[in-house]
Amino acid sequence: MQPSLSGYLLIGAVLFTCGVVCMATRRNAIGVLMGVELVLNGANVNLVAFSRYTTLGIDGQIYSLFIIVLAAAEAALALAIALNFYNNHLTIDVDKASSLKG
Amino acid sequence: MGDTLKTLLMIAWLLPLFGFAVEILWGPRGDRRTTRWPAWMAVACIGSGFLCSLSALLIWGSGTDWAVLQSHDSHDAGHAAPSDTHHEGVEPQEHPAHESAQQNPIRPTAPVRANDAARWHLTTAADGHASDAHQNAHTAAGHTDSPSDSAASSHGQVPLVYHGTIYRLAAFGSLILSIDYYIDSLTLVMFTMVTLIATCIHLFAIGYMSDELTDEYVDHFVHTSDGGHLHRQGRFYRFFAFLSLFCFSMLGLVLAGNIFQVFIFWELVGICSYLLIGFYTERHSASTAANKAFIMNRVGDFGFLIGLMVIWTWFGTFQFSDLFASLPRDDAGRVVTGEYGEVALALPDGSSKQIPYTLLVVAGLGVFAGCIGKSAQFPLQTWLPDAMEGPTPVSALVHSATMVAAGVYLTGRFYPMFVPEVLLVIAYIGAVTLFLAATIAVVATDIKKVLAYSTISQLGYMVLGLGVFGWAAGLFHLITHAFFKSLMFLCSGSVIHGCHHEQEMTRMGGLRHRMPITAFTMLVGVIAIAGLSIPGLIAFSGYHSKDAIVATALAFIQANPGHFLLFLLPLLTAGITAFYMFRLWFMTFAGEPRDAHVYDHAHESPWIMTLPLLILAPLAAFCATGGEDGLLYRLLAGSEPNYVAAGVSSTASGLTLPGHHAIHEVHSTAGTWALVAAIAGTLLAWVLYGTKAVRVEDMKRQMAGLHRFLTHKWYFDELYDALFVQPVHQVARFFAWIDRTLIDGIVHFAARLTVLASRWDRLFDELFIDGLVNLVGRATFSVGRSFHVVQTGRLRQYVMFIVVGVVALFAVLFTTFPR
Amino acid sequence: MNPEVLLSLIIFAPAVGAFFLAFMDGRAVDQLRGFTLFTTIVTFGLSILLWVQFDSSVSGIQMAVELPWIPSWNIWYRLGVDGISLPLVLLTGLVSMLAAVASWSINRLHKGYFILFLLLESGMMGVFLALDFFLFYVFWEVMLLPMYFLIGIWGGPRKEYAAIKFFLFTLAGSILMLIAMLMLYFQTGGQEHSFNLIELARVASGTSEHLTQGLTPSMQITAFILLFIGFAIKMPVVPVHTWLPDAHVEAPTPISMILAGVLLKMGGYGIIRIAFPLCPWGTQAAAWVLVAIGAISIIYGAFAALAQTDFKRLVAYSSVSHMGYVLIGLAVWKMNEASQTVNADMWNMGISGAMFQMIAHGISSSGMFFMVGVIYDRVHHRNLNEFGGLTARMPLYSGLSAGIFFAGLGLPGLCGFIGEVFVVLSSWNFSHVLAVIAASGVILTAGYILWALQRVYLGPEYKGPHAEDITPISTREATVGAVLLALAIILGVFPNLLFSMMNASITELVTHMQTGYEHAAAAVQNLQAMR
Amino acid sequence: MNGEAVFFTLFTVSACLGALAVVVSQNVVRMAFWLIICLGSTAGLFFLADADFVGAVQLLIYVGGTLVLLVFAVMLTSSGPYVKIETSPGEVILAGMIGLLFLFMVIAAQTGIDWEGTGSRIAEASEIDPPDGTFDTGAEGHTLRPIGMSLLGLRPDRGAAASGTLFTGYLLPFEIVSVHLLVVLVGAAYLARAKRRREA
Repeated sequence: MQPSLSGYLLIGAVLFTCGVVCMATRRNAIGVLMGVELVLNGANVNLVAFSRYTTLGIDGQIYSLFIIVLAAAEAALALAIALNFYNNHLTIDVDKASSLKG
Repeated sequence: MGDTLKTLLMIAWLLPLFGFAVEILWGPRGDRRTTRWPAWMAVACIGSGFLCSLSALLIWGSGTDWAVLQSHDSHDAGHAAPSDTHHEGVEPQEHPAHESAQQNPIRPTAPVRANDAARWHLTTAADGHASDAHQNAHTAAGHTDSPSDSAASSHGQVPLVYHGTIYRLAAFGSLILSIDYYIDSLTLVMFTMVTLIATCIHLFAIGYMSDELTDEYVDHFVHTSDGGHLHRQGRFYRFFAFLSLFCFSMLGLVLAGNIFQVFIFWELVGICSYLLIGFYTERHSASTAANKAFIMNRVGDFGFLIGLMVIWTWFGTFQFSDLFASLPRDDAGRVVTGEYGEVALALPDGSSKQIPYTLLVVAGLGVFAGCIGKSAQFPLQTWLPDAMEGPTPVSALVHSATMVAAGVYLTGRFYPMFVPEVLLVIAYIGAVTLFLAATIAVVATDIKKVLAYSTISQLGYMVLGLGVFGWAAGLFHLITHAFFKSLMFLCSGSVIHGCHHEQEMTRMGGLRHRMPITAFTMLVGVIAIAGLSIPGLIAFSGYHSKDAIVATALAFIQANPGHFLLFLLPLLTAGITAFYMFRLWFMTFAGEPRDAHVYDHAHESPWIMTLPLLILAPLAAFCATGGEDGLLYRLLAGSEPNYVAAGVSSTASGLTLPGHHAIHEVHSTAGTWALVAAIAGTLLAWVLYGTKAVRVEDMKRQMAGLHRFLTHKWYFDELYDALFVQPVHQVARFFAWIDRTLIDGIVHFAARLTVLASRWDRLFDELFIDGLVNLVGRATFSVGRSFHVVQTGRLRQYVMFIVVGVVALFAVLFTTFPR
Repeated sequence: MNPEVLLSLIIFAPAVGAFFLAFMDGRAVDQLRGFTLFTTIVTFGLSILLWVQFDSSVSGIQMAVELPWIPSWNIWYRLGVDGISLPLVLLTGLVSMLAAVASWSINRLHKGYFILFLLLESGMMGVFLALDFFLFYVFWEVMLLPMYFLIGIWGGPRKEYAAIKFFLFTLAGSILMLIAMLMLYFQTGGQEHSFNLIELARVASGTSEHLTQGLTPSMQITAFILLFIGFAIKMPVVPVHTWLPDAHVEAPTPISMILAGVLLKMGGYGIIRIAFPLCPWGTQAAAWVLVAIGAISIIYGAFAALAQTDFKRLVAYSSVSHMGYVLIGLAVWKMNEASQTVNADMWNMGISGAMFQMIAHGISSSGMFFMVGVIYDRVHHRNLNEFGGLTARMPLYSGLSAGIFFAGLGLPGLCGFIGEVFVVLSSWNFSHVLAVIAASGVILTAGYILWALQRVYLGPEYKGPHAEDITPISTREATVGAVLLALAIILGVFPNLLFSMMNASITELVTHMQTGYEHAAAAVQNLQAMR
Repeated sequence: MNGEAVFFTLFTVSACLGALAVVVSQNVVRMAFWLIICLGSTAGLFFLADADFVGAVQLLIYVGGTLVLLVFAVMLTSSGPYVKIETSPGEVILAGMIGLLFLFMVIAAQTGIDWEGTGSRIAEASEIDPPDGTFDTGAEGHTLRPIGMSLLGLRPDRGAAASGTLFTGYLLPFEIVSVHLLVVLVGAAYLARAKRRREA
């Protein structure tokens, strides 16, 4: 199996889908956060692949760098929120956080 | 000379106005109410006016070397005396003169308007057959201011006309309206007559109105609501102020140089008449009579106005001289008509214009309608008897001598503009009027009413005279009538004063013992109006003037036999006139007193009232002395339009208008008939009222129907009330109803409709538009509400939704845009 | 004085007076009255000064003022005076002054009354002096509001009804006028729209090409109808006159005087200043209708007056009747087939007569209303059948009244006669039937005026209530009456005073209309040829 | 089968399986473990795709930083019963189906595109020098230098002509991201600091 663009894209798609399904099924806030990480990672795979196999050049890699940075930031913040939530509710079950229910 | 005359007459004209202003403004204050000075002021004004007028007449006469009289001398020579009938032999010799006059028609030169510059020119040839008058005329012309440019056109002119403008009222391009003067012998005679009679009446009024000289006048004819008589302040000054204003207006009317100006003063005398009739403002009958007089005059003036409109539109001028010059007449005096009955006017500015002949008739009838109103002719005669509500001097001055004669004066003044058809109408109106009024006078018992009807009747005579082409005859009667009728009115005033405001003749009788001067002067007037005379020896003025009219009428019906009524009626009425006038005299002054109370308190009037009687009596008797050869007639005839003398034969309408010659032929015949009728009337009156040989009451009973008909004045008042007054009120109420109900109704309906529409609008607004808005809001809300179940607040579901959404979006994209 | 200053002063002096009044003590009634009177006297004096500076031999506009106002819409502050407006300005000054004197009888809310009164005068002056259609319209409306309040606040028992009726009627007219104004604004001038009345008139009489493109003959007719209805309501003529009796009856005496003396004249002035010169073709097309309406107004008004029992209402209907003569006089413009005026001098005379009638009516009618007001102030009723005997109780008053009523009756020597008769004389040239109808008005006029005089002044004694309150006329009241009567006499005897003032302008108007009509006729042919 | 293909296959499989395991496993700690596997494999893929700097960063930040953070968080919050929070099977099945649908869709989309043609078309339309596809294989590594230059505002990979206005580097985004990180750190510290519970 030779590395190719479509191969990379396929991997990105699988990672993305897994992340989405993870987000949708985890009740644990941290699990949800992991799903997000997976989604971002899938996108990163795509960007890098484009950078490698198309005319995008170095731009794709730089985008993925930014995404990684933002993912880190987001993770930090999300974890802070999760901790806060935990402090307030003594749980991190996101289904309990339904104050926005219409 | 023109300037002199103008100045004198204008002084005579304006002095009363000055007097009026002073009296009305200064009179009512404080104790001035009880002084006589307003009266003396008025007398001074009008007296000075008389002196001015008289001197103007004399200046005019001497300025022309009395050419009027001299020119008639030849005429005289031709017809030595009226009763002399040998003049028929002279006729053939006169014809050449006729012819030459016709071959050289005297056309006035195209007048150039001159402001304030008296110009004179030749308008008339007083007597076409006076062949040797030519010389005199030339002499006359030589004596006047400047040689006439038209004197060369020669034939026998005599009278001078001075006319010019006093000031301009307005000018619109070529249309100019101004206050003018027009002075000829007629003007001068009228001025003299009016001022003289007015002076006498002013004097009389000082006595007659003296009971107004108080602060506490008791009017016995007015009852107040508490049952007593009305007490009010005296109004002596006001009476004389109004008299002065009237004199001013009347003189302005006579002096007027254009028909519009005549209309102005026409209305002014009308309002003076209104004020004077309604002098006793508290009496309802008086104010009603005043209204009636003015409104009926206005009806006539409506016609006058139509005449004015026609004249103004077609002639573009109102000045007598221009109008007369504009209307083309051929040598025989016929109005020249074109192929289609149009008349080519020669306008003063040199242009020409075609006027339909019918419009000339309309113009003439219109102007004459004014005369009908003012001179109380049929069918507008009913106001004059009612006008006797005014004080007696007013009746004497305004409603017999001057104002009511103004209609006749205007007919005479405007004579050249009347085409034969109009003249025929004039004649018939005069004939109907004189008969109708005389019959009513026969049964009237109020002494002033008798005189009033007599006045109407006599005015009818004048109008008839003018209508049958007796220009000078009609105006002659105007002057003589003015004298004797004012005399009689003053006499009746004296009687009323002497009997303490008793006017019913049925309560008088035998008063000649109590008031001899009045009785005697009244008798003079009665004889004068009755037309009695001893032929060849003595004849009072009425005889001469009435004679002239009857003669003209006879000549007229000889030429136009179909119109025999025009002679028959005046002849018959001559008898009736004599009858009712003598009836009046007998009932009042002769016989036994019918009412002892009245008789016992009757007394002769003071000198200030009898003096005017004594002045007027000789004038009434002898002013016309000499008849058609006398001074007065000649003076008047001097202003006669030039085509009148020769007569006009067979005009377009088939009428033949008699000339002087034709009239002369029948003069003695007519005179005899008239005299017979008068004597018959007199005798009848004497038999019925003087001798008591026949009981009048029996006659009344036998002819009760006729009597009632006459005492109700032929039911004219009732007729007019039913025909005009009530309908006018109905229409007025109807129009007011339309206004309040229909038009305002529409407005209100529109308003209500608007309100209704607004209500609907409001409903629409509240229900529909607001509803729609609310619906949108509610729908949005409920839709949002319905989505709230989606808004679970659960993070994971949201993720699912996003994913499902993306999937759905992709599905849509792929299915919609397949590769 | 510099015309800019003078004309603007005439218009705005009363407004300035009103401004100062606003700062005065409302309880110092005498000062308020005095100051108002002073202001009106100053205004009248200024208008006299205008007269002195006026050159009656000049036919066009004099002392023209032109200042930009709203340049983006080409609206200017244009004033000027000519022989047609000057008499009306003088009349306005005079009647306002006399009405100020008559305002002594106002007995409540003095300050507001006098402020509105002065504003009203400003508006009226502005209407007569404005030469820009927009400015004219503005003044026209400015005058409307104070009138509304003056009737609605100080009026009689049905004041609200009368005020609203007056307002709605007049407003309806103004709106039609506004439509016509915009129509003319957008249709004329071609390259540049203009409200300038002189310019618009020049266009209307311009060459036929001019008329084919901009102000077409058919448009002239539309515009004329709109303008005429607008002005006719103000004038007023039958059948849009019913606001007048109500407004007159309910308005306080001085306002009645102004209403009759000046406001009604605005209708006539509008017709002669705007409707005529801007639409010569339309004028000619409508001439017969105008004269017919005038004749109907005369007869209708007279009959309606005859049936009234309210003294003031009678006088109000007499106004309708008298203004009918104005309409007739204005419109007696007869053309022949060759597009030439038949007897142009007659039309000239008609317009002059109409103008004279407006002035004369301004004097006589305001006098009549004043006289009614004098007696109303004493006995507080106006029922004609409950008067009588006033000659004895109030001799001077009765004398003055009789004089003024005679002026209304059209008695020669008084102003009413000249206007009426000149109009009637000129009308035969136009139409025989209508002339006769118009002339028959003299009978009815005599009827209702004399009958009213008889019922009010004559007779043995007063029959109505408040007999004890009948006091002789005061000096102040007598002055007003005497001034009006004196003017009536002066104008009646020397009408040329007025005619000479107007003659040049009216002659020019007649020429202008003739030219305009000829060109419009040519334009009609052009348009037909184009089709 | 060369080495590249072998590694690619290896990383591909481990990444995909790691991701699946993250989804499947119920324990948070295990999830974290599988995530590490997945991310690490991804980093390997990056290396294979000549993106050695990105791969290094991936390893450093994700595997070495973020996941450690996650594990800390798990430990801080996993008090007994809360480590495992079961999801209802229906939900799992639903999510799985939708996930599969989604996966199918994405794959269908990406296989439907002609990547080669698109690339050349873009190159023609943009009229720029296409990258030669091989970075300078200098001593400093494949991508280290270009990325560093880019972040400092230069684009050496685009050639001298293109390094003018259009292809500026990423200096500004770099700065923004730096500040962003700082703000996030402060914010996270603020949020996560221990507060006294109201109720307690």
